[in-house]
Amino acid sequence: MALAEATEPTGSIEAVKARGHWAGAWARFRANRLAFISLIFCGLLVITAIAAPWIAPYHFTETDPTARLAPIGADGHWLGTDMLGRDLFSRMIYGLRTALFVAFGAELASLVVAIVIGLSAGYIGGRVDQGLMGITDVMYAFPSYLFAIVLVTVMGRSLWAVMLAIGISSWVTQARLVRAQVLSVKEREYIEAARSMGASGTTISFRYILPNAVGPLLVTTSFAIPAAIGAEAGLALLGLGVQPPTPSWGSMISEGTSYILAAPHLLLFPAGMFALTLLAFTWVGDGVRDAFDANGESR
Amino acid sequence: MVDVSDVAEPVTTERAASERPVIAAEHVDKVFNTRAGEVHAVRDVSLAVHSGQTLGLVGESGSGKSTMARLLMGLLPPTSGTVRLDGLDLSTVRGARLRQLRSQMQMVFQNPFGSLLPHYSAAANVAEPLRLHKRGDKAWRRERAVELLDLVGVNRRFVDHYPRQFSGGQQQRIAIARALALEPRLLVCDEPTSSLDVSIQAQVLVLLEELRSRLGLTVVFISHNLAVVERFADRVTVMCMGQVVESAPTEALFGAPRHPYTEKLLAAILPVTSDPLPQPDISWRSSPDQPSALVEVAPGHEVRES
Amino acid sequence: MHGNVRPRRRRLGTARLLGALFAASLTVSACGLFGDSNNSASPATGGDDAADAPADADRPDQILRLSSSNLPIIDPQVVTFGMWTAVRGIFEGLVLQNEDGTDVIPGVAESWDVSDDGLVYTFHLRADAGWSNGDPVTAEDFERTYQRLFTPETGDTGGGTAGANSYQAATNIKGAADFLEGVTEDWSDVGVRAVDERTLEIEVQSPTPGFLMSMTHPSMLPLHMDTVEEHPQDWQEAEHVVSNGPFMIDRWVTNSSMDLVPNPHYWDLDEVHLDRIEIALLEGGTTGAATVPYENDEVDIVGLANADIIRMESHPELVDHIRIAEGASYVYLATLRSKNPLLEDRDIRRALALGIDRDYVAEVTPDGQPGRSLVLGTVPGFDDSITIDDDVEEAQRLLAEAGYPDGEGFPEINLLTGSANVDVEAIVDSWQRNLGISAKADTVESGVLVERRWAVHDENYVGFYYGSFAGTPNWPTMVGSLWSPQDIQEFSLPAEVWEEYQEVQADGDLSATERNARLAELREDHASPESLQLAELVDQAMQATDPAEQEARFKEAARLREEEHLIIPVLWKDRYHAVRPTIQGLNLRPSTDAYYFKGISIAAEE
Amino acid sequence: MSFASYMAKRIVRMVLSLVAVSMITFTLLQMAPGNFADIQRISAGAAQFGGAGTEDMVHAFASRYGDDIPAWRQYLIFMKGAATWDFGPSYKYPTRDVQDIIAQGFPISATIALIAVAISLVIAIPIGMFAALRQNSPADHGTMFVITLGTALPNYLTGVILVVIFTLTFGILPSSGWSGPEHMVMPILALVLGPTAVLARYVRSSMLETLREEYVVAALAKGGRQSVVITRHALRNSLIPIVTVLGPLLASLMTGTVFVEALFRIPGLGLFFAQAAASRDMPLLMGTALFFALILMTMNLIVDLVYGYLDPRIRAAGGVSRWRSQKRLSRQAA
Amino acid sequence: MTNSLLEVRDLRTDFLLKSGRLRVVDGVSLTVEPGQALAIVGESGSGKSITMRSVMRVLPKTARIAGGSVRLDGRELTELPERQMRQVRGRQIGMVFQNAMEALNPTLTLERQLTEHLSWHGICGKAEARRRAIETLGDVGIPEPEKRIRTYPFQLSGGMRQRAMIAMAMVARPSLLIADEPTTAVDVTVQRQILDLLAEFKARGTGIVMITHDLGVARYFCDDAVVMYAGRIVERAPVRELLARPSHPYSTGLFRSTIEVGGRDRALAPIPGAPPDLAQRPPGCAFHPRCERAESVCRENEQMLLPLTVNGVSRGTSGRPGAVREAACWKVAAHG
Repeated sequence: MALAEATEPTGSIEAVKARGHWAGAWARFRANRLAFISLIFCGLLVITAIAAPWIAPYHFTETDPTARLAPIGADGHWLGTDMLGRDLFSRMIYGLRTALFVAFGAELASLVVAIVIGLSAGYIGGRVDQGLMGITDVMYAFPSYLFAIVLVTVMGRSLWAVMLAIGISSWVTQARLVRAQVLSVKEREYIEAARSMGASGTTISFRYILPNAVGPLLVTTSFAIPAAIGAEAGLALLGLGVQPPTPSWGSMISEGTSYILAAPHLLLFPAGMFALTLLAFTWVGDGVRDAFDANGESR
Repeated sequence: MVDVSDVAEPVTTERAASERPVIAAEHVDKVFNTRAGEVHAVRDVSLAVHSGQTLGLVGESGSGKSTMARLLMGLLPPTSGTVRLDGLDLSTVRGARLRQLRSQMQMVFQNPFGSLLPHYSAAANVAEPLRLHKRGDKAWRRERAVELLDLVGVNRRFVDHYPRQFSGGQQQRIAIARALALEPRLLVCDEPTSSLDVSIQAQVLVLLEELRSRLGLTVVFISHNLAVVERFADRVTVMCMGQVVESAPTEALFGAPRHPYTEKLLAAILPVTSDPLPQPDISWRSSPDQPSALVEVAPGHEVRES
Repeated sequence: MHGNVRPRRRRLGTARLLGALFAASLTVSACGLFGDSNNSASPATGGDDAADAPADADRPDQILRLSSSNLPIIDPQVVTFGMWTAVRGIFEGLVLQNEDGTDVIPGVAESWDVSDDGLVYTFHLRADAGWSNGDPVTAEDFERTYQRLFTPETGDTGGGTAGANSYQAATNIKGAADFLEGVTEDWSDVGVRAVDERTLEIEVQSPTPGFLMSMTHPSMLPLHMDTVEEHPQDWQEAEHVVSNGPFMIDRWVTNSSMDLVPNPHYWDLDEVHLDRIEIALLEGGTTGAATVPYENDEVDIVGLANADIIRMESHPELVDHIRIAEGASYVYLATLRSKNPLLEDRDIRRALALGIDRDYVAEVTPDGQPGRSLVLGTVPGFDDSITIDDDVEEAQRLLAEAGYPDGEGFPEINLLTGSANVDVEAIVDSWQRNLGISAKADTVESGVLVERRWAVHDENYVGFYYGSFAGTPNWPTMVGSLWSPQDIQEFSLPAEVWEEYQEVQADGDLSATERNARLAELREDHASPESLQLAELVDQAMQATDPAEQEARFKEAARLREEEHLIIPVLWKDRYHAVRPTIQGLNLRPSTDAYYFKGISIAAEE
Repeated sequence: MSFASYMAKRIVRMVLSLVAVSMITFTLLQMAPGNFADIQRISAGAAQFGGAGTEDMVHAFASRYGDDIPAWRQYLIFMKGAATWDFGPSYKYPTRDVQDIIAQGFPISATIALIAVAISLVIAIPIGMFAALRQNSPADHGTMFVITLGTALPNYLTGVILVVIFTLTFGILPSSGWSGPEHMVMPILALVLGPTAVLARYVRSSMLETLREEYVVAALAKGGRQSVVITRHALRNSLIPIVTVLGPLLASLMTGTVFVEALFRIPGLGLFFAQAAASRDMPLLMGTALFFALILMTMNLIVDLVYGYLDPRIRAAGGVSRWRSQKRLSRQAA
Repeated sequence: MTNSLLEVRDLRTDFLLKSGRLRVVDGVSLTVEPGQALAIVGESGSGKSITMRSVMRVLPKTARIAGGSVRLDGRELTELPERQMRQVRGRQIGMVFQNAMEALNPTLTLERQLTEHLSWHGICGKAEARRRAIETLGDVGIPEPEKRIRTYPFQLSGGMRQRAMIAMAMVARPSLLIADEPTTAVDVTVQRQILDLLAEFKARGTGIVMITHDLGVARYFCDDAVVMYAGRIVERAPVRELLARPSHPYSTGLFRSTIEVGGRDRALAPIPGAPPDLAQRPPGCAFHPRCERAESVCRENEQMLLPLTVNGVSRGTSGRPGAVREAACWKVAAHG
């Protein structure tokens, strides 16, 4: 009948495979060479961090009294050693492990909190919104590192405490973002359409709103990861990071800074690696943003 | 002149009157509280649509017609007055029961892309209401979705594509398929064609006409386009600034408009094959603050005094 | 919103907004951002001096640039870094240390007499000693100052005097402890008396060797009490402070800088060569290398830490700038109390003490030497008889005897510390290597450290806390005061008694006398016999009038204490400084970080 | 909603938030292990004294708050003073009142922050515009690549690099201290990079968004020179949302330069705050925390007002809707 | 022969995409005389707006004019240096956009927006510009123009905004006005007012190009029409003749898709399918996949725009001089 014939799709659709939101973003991301290379690099970092015990030639506390402050290229310590003769390369790898563990853990935690709070504030609205946003207002006005300091001191300088401390200082922004996203997605016609189909609030929140608010959230999260890596180092710099001798890039940089004239490689490598990691993650974040930006709103 | 030949189940006015309307609004008011103050979007609107009938709701932007659609769908609670679906006051039901009722009334929106879930494929979009109302299992729902898409003319090959990948007309077909998935009795179409290109607009209208007659749907059709409404509706209600100014069988309204605003609307039409009507020499301005009554000037033809 | 027409007005363009921001920031920076708004002699106006002394064309500017840890206050009676700056030359006590810090030389007191029984010291103050406001320095000034020192909770003085007045134990001044503890409130019970304007009499509890040396401690410096009483809050601020040292505060910007200029009323101006001392007050959040500002010619004297020492020692020229004050402090490990009685066993403690590879620890610590006793090697008369040597075999044997052969089954030993130090890591490392036990550094924030040092830890936490300690290198201080017999007794208490002990200490309902009695009783009943014996030995030493006998008694006590191994010595630390070669007349003394500003001059570069 | 009632509402909310901040800070401080006196002794090298005998010190420092009174009363005493801008003396700086310390430290932090942000703006706006106008060109990619270095490098690392360059290599700038304008150079430089990167990205994306607006095409269609259209129509409108980042940015720099202050040993307020937290200096910590919160909230208020002032739509609406800016902010994750 | 006001010949515009050049305007020729209105009719994506933006040379960054000629009063615009082209824009050609809310700068007052180009072009001083702006606002039917000139666009109602935008386009009294769907975004009752307003300018001799997809608007307002499909003109005719007897199948389809009051009896015969993606332009006649009458020749070869003839006699150019009827269709050319 006429109907069927009338509905032959346009040319473009035949050429393109069924491609959702995510596939499109992924394709755009992949087309971004810098971001893609960075992602591979970050992937390698993650693998290195996970496999640290197998990759690192020494344990991070293992000392070599015969090779203290060994320079670059020393026997068995190709990045040299520190004052105690601990292998710099191994410590950097374990430092990476600390940094990534803290950063991913913190962001995961803050994401969960942000989603719960932002979603309820945005979707339920009204008093719930006012209340929750009041809380985030206060948290926002709160110098976040006070929280970090106290958490770390109350809980001890464990990985978990540092993670929590960093997570707590970043959930507020995320929650506000989720809320803003929810508010904007909520106004979209498909949410009204969903209600008219008889969808419940939970279904709407989690099945319809959340997946569509996830793009920007992913973008901020991908920027929050390097920020968290930086924050971990920052806390360590203030002497509040992960407890030594567990290596942290922050404490290595801090220590390296004092050896800046005596043994520059102690600063050079951790700082260089740190910067490189931050850059790679930031570039990934950039790529993610561009990938979702192009998706953007359909105007 | 009602073209009854296409309609599967011809409905006469008398018969319709004797039945209980499928959807009825009684003295409905809607006030929004905004930053800028109260906005009285809908004022004392009453209307009823009987089974198999199509009501055209016409008005310019800000006339309250879209708000009315949402009131009828129970998406917004009225500030006062009642909306009844099959005689059941929608304001008395809430939660799961209300969601249940929704299966009987569905809506087609103006912006087809905006109304489809962007992260669901065409088939998933169509199957979603079935899933929500727990109809069948997953495989069955998909099969049904594909059938429905077939019905509205979306090729099976593309059921797994995402809304973004379809053209506007196709998207609107998907939206229609979704609205039909639950086999509703009432379909509320809010400007379903106004965002589409001319040729596509006609396609969608033809589709809607055909589906209406084939499925015996009761339809509330909202549009600012008088020509579309004339073609599609059995009865037309003209709204202006939240009020009904005239309500009449289509033929009567277009043949002998009684309200100056209706005249003004008709005069504004720029026809393709004839010259437009001369601008009526009236400067009627609505003044909703001075209440005036709707008067029945002919059987089924009501006009607000002005 | 139609018709909501506002009157047209000019709006700030973004550019103008920026301009405003800039202007604002410049205005702010112009008015005293660097704290020199009301000061006449900022570095830029150093020309004043040049104008005064045009003849000294060859003489380099006598401006000494220093950096210091931040000085919140300089009240010498409150334990802060400020007290050490005060003693360098802002205030001057009755006596000063001699060049190598082994004896005293006259300060405000030009001479002194000691009674035959060694109990009464009579100081004769010089007539020309003057406060910076022109007032003469009198014996009454000292008496009033010491009364403040020994008065508990002198809150108004800008902080309590606690901490510093703990030092009075070393001075052993009669009645001071009682007065401080509130046993007596009668000042006349305390052995400090201004006989006349220029004669001060101090009576000690018992013959006190090293009394004079202990009078060089900052807490014994005099204050201008009229000023202190007039400005209880602000007397230390630059505009109020009155001092009697060779230098006085000219300018003091909190957390930023302190400038000193000569005190025109100082009695020995001939020995005051510097025109100005500029101290940069640096609060370090991170450890910056001290050598950076030094090599960049920002400071003239700077203390050196590990990395800095390595840097300077490896530099062909800078190596000559290093000046070392030997044996300035020692690093120790103090036993933590734990529900786990492991460390209440002296043999275990001994094993751990002997198992430390002190040579290795010293090696990773450039300013450290192996520390084998709690008495510094710089103490006159020190000999090896009191040292505890590293002995890995003995340590292993002891461990095996205690049921932990090769360290098997030995609980993990924690080293509680407030900062990440290489020496801590090296100790951990040497234990692991020598004894096969597991150990770890527990680096905590200082707030946690202060709570956990004294706490009784649970079953699975045993170990030591890490500390370092500086004191006057003489026997009374090293044996009688720093890790006093009472301290050792307290450390030897079993964990549950220690808990009770702390409860008594914290019991606010008890009077001071009652509390002390209860505490003494607990010590008597529960402290180790050796520690009680130690108290007797120290008492005997203090009473001894013959110096040789006294030294012998102290040595005996020290050995007894060291063999308890409750406090384990690890390192003796020297204090390294980088000093510009042009600086003359600087004497680094081993104790109390002291060098005096007096006598320093700056020579022309060669 | 009238402006006056809007302001009144905002101020009430600010006060409530401040009270909440103070309560949380106080509670956290109560929970934190250690106390001022003990920590002070440790850091002053008086580690050997301790155990007993610390109470008198604590009591002395707490003289303002009285002995042995419950925490909530201490809080009330503090807040009573705080209400009249009198936080009392700091523990650590007993001769000085907290408000004086703030008055001394804040201008330093604020000056550095303001100058850094001003420089950032001066650099970022042309860069952002340049990149936006050459969107997707190598120049754009190159600029943004370099700019990313700025966002990625934390300012303390930048600071260290600056020390290596200016102090160690060229020896032209002092490495630390605070006694003259030469001490401001490196701290400011260290702080400039991050905000420049953030702002430049922001300007770029905002500019791109604005360039897509039809009124820009309309202005071109009126015969406007491209540069004129960009400066008069596009730049202005694309800079309006910049205000929304500028406020929090300034606030965070004014309060959060602690790393840079620590590295260069600048007596700014951030450093005081960090010290106060580390040493449990209750009045100083509470005072600075409240002050920071006040600064942040004031900045937000100013941003809202300036935003409304710059955008006539919002001005006319009477209230200030930040939703739009929020939305923009969320898209610009930086 | 005298010059037409606007004469576009064989205009071609490309988009430079990553995948290559994409021709979006392909050989468009059209002519506008003073006091005449030309309708460009077509669906979205047919290239109507890009055509006119090519004329103005205000194209998106990725678009380039690939060839052809645009003459305004005989002056070639495509080769004009940018400096001189700017003098043409706004001064000789005015432009009205679909949505005034977007085309007016929200943060500038009407005065700024109405007068700025007068000073850019050095037409007059500030005071004079203001006077003219007020006058033009009055011309377009905005009450109290002295007061309204100080307002911001968002403070006006939709209809008033549209008028203000027309005033902005007309304040420099250009001889050609390009109106890009000027009534699509306004209510029906306002539509006619706007058109009547534009008609006044037309009556004063302004040539108008009206881009629209609404045949009713074209019929009411315009004299001639061109129908565009996939970047090309498929039919050209005086509007009324086009609507009376559309000849290209696409034009016919558009006409049959148009629903009109009173046309309820007329069966709707929508064009099947959707306009093609230009990146995958069908070979031959771009319309052939949707054309009921398509034959093999249509699938393979493209027909050029040819005058419609009946037995060799030019058809349907009744009346006005210069009015032509052309269509680009094998079927039409072959069968007349």
